[in-house]
Amino acid sequence: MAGFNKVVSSYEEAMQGLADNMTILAGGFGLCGIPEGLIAQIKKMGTKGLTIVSNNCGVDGFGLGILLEDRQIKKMISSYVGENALFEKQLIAGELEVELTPQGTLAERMRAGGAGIPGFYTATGYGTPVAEGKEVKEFNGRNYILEEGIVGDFAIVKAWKADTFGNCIYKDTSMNFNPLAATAGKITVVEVEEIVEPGQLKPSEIQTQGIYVDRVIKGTFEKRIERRVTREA
Amino acid sequence: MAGFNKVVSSYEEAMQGLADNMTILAGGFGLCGIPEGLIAQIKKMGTKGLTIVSNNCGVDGFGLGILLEDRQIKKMISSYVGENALFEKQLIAGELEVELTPQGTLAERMRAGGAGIPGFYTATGYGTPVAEGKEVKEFNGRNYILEEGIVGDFAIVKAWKADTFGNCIYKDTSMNFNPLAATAGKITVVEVEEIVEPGQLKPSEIQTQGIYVDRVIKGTFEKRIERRVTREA
Amino acid sequence: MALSREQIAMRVAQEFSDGNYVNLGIGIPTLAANYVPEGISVMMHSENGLLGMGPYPTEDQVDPDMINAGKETVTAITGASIFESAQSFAMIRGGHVDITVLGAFEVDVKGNIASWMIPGKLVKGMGGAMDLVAGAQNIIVTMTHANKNGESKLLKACTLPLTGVNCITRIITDLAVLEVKDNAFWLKERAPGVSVEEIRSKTEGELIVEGDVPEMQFN
Amino acid sequence: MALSREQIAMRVAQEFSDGNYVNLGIGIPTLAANYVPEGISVMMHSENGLLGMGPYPTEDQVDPDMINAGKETVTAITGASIFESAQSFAMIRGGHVDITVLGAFEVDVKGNIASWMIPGKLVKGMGGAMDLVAGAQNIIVTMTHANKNGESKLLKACTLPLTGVNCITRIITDLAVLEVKDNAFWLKERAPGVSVEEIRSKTEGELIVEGDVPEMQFN
Repeated sequence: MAGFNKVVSSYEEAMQGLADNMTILAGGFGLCGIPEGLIAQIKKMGTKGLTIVSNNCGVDGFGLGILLEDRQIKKMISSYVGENALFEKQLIAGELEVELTPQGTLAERMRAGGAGIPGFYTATGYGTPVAEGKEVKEFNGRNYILEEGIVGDFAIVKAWKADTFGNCIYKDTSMNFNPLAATAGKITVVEVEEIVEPGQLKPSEIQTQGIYVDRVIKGTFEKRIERRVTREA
Repeated sequence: MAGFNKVVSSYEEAMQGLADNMTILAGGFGLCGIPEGLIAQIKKMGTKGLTIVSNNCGVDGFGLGILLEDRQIKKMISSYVGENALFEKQLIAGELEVELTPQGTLAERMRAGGAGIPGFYTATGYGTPVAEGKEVKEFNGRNYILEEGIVGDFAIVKAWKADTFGNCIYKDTSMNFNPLAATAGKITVVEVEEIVEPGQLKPSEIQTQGIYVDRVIKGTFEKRIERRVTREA
Repeated sequence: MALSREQIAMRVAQEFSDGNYVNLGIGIPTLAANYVPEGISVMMHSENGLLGMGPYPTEDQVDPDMINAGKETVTAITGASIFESAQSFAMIRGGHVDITVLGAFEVDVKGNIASWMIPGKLVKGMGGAMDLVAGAQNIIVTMTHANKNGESKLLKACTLPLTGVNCITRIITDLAVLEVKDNAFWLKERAPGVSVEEIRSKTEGELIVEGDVPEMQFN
Repeated sequence: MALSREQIAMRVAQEFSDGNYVNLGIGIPTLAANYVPEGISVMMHSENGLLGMGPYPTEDQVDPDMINAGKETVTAITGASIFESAQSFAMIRGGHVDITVLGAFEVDVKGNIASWMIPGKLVKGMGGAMDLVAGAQNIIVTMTHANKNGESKLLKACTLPLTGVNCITRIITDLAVLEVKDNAFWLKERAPGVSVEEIRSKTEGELIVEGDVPEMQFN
C-alpha cells in the first residue's frame, strides 16, 4: 500500500514524465529557494523546447541559467531576466522568447492557476506595454486588465522540510514563489533539505499541503548567494 | 511614539468609528473562531443598517445572531444561514436581506478585496441562480462567471495569539475565514486569546501579518460548541 | 431489495482508490468513511479547512476549535493540515480533491444537479456545494432513486434550481450504480435482487442497459 | 546647489510618518532607510516576502535563505513576518503599503511614470515596479531633475514605455520637491541655494509656483 507516501529516491523518478515542449513552473527568487537538483536533472535529461515560468532565470552556470547552455528553454515567463550573459545572447539572437509579467501578477497567475481561477483583474500594468492585447474593464471608476491563471505540466519546488505525505514548510525568504508554483503543477515535485515523518509538522504551520504534492525528494543544496552584502559587526 | 503598537484596552476603542449602514466582514465558521467580544460591542453600540459579510449568522442568542435581536442587520452576505429562528422570522417578514454566495466564492471575494483584485472568474455557480446578472466568460471551452472582491468598512477577526504589532496566528480550524476578513477591512480589529511581544511568533509562521491589522484587543471567549459529537473512548 | 443507507455508503466506499483525497457531504456520504476497503488509504478533506479529518473526538478530546464542515466536533489524523477557507476552496476549485460525494434532490441526463433549494421552502444556502460540484475531478451523487411518492429523481431535466451544470458523472442510489454520459443514464450495477425493470420504471431520463447488468458486490 | 544622493534620501525620509509601512526601491530610495527621523518608527516591506526588513547582516549572520528584493543578503527585525509572493503583492496591490519610493527615467504632468524600459536597450523586466505604482497609497518618485545632457525628466508627456498611469503624486529630485496634480507640477520646496528659475528651466511640463517657495530643511 503506497497510500500517501510521496517520497521518491532518485532524481530520475522525481522528474519522470517530463517531455519536450512542456511548461514548467519553478519556485525561487533570484538564486534563493531554487530546486537545484531538479534543475540539474532537467539539464541531464536534455529536454528541449521548454516554457519556464519563474520570476528569474538564474545566472551563468547556476540555477535555471544552466538550462540555457544546451538551449533547452524556448520561452521564459518572468518579471526580471537577463542577469546572465548567455540569456542576453540567446535573446538578442532570437533563440529565446520572453514574456515579461509584473512580479505580483506572476505570483497571482500561479496562485489562480492552482486555485481553478482562469482569470482575474488587476490595475497592475494598465496603460503600459503589459496591457497590450488584454481586456480592460472598469470597476468603481478605475481601469483594470484581465490576466490569466497559469498551470504547468510540472512544478518544481524547493522547500525546507516535507513530511512523507508531501506537507511542506519553507525557511525564511526562500519561500517566495515556491508555495504558489506547488499548487499549479499537474505534477508537483518538491526538493527538500529534510524529510520528516507525518505529525512532525504542526497542522496549522504547514505552508504547502500534501494534496498539491506528487513527489518529494531529499536534495543537497549549494545555496549560492547572488549579492552578499554585509555590515561591520 | 506609538509606532506599531496596535493594542487597545477597551472594546469601545476597538470598535471606534463604527457607524450606521457600514459593511462589516466577520471571521468565523458557524460558532467556531468568532470574535465574541467585538460582536457583543456592536450589539452594545446599537449600530443599525449593517451589512454583514460572514459565512453564517450565528444562532439564537449567540454569535452574530445577537445582532438580530435589535434588528441591527440590514443585509447578510453568506453561504449558509438560518440556523436560528429569529433569522428566519426576519427574513420571511422582509426585514432582513440575504445575498447567498457559495462558500468558496465568499472566501475568494474577501481575499480578492484585500489583495486589490476587483474581480475574478470562477466556474462555481455557472448555470445556477447564483449566476443571474453576472458576466459570463469562456476560458478554454468552459464557462465561468465574474465575481467581485469585497472590502469592508470594518473587519472583525478572532485569532489565537497576536503580538503587539498585530501579527496573528490561529488555532486549528478556528482559522477559517479569519485571515481573509483581516486583509479586507478598511479598519481591521482582531480579538485574541493572548497578546505576546514582537519576536515571540516566528516570522514564517505568522498567518495574518501586522500590516493588515489596525487594532488588537485581548478578549475572553465562551467558545460555544454548535454540534458536540463524540465517540466512545 | 433497495439498499439501506449503510449499504449505499458501503458501495460508495468501493469507489475510493488508494491515495485519494476525498470530500464527503453530510448524510449518507459521511457514512462512507466507515467502509473504506482494506488496503486502501484515503484522506478526508473538510471544506472549513482541514485535510486529514479523523474520527469524532472522545469526550475528553472535544475542542471547540476543532470542527468539521458540518460544524461537528472532530479530530485530525497524524499528518493532517489545517488552513484558511480560500486555501481550502483553492483545493476544491483547482481540482485537487480526487473524489467528492454528495447528496441531491435531482440529477438529470446532462449531469446537472439540484441539491440546495426548493422554491417555496426557506432557502438556507448552498454552503460549499456549488464549489464542490464545479471543482472536483470525480463527483459521485448518492440518493434514493425515487422520492417518497415513488417519483424518479433521475430526470430528463432537473426541475429545481441547479447547484451545477454538466458535472455529475456517477450516481449511486439505493437501486443502482449509473454513469451519466451522452444525455442518458447508463446502468452499471443493480442492487442485489433489484430488477432492471424496477430501475427502468423509476428512472425518468433515458436509461441505457447494455448486456447483463451485474449485481453490486458486497463482502 | 543640487542635492547629493544622500541628501535626496534624507529629504525622502522626512516624508515618513510614525507607523508607516514603507517599500523602498533600489538605489536612492534604499538609502532613505538610513535617515528615518528620530521619534518615528517605520517598517520596511521587501516584495520578495519580508515585512520588517532589518540592516545588512554581519559576516556571521549571512544566510542564503534571507535576502531582500534586490537579492542582497539581509536581516529581519524583531517582530518581522515572512510570506510568499502572492501574499506580498496582495499587500502592495491591496493598498496596505503606506509609502512606496522608487526611481524613474521620466514622470509627466498626468502622474504617469516610465522607469523600466528604454527601447533599443536590452529589456530586463519590470520586476515589482508596476505592481508598486498600481497599488501603494502614496508613491514618491526620486530622481535627478534632468538627465546627464541637462534635459528635463519632468515632462509634458512621458516618451518611454510606461510603468504606470496617473499614479505619481510626489516627486523629490536633486533640485526640488513637487506635487503632481491638475496636469502640472506644483513646486513645493527648493534645494538649498537652487533658484526657482533653475528649476523652471529644467522642468518641461507646466510648473506652477505659488508665492515664496521655501528651501528644504535639513537638521
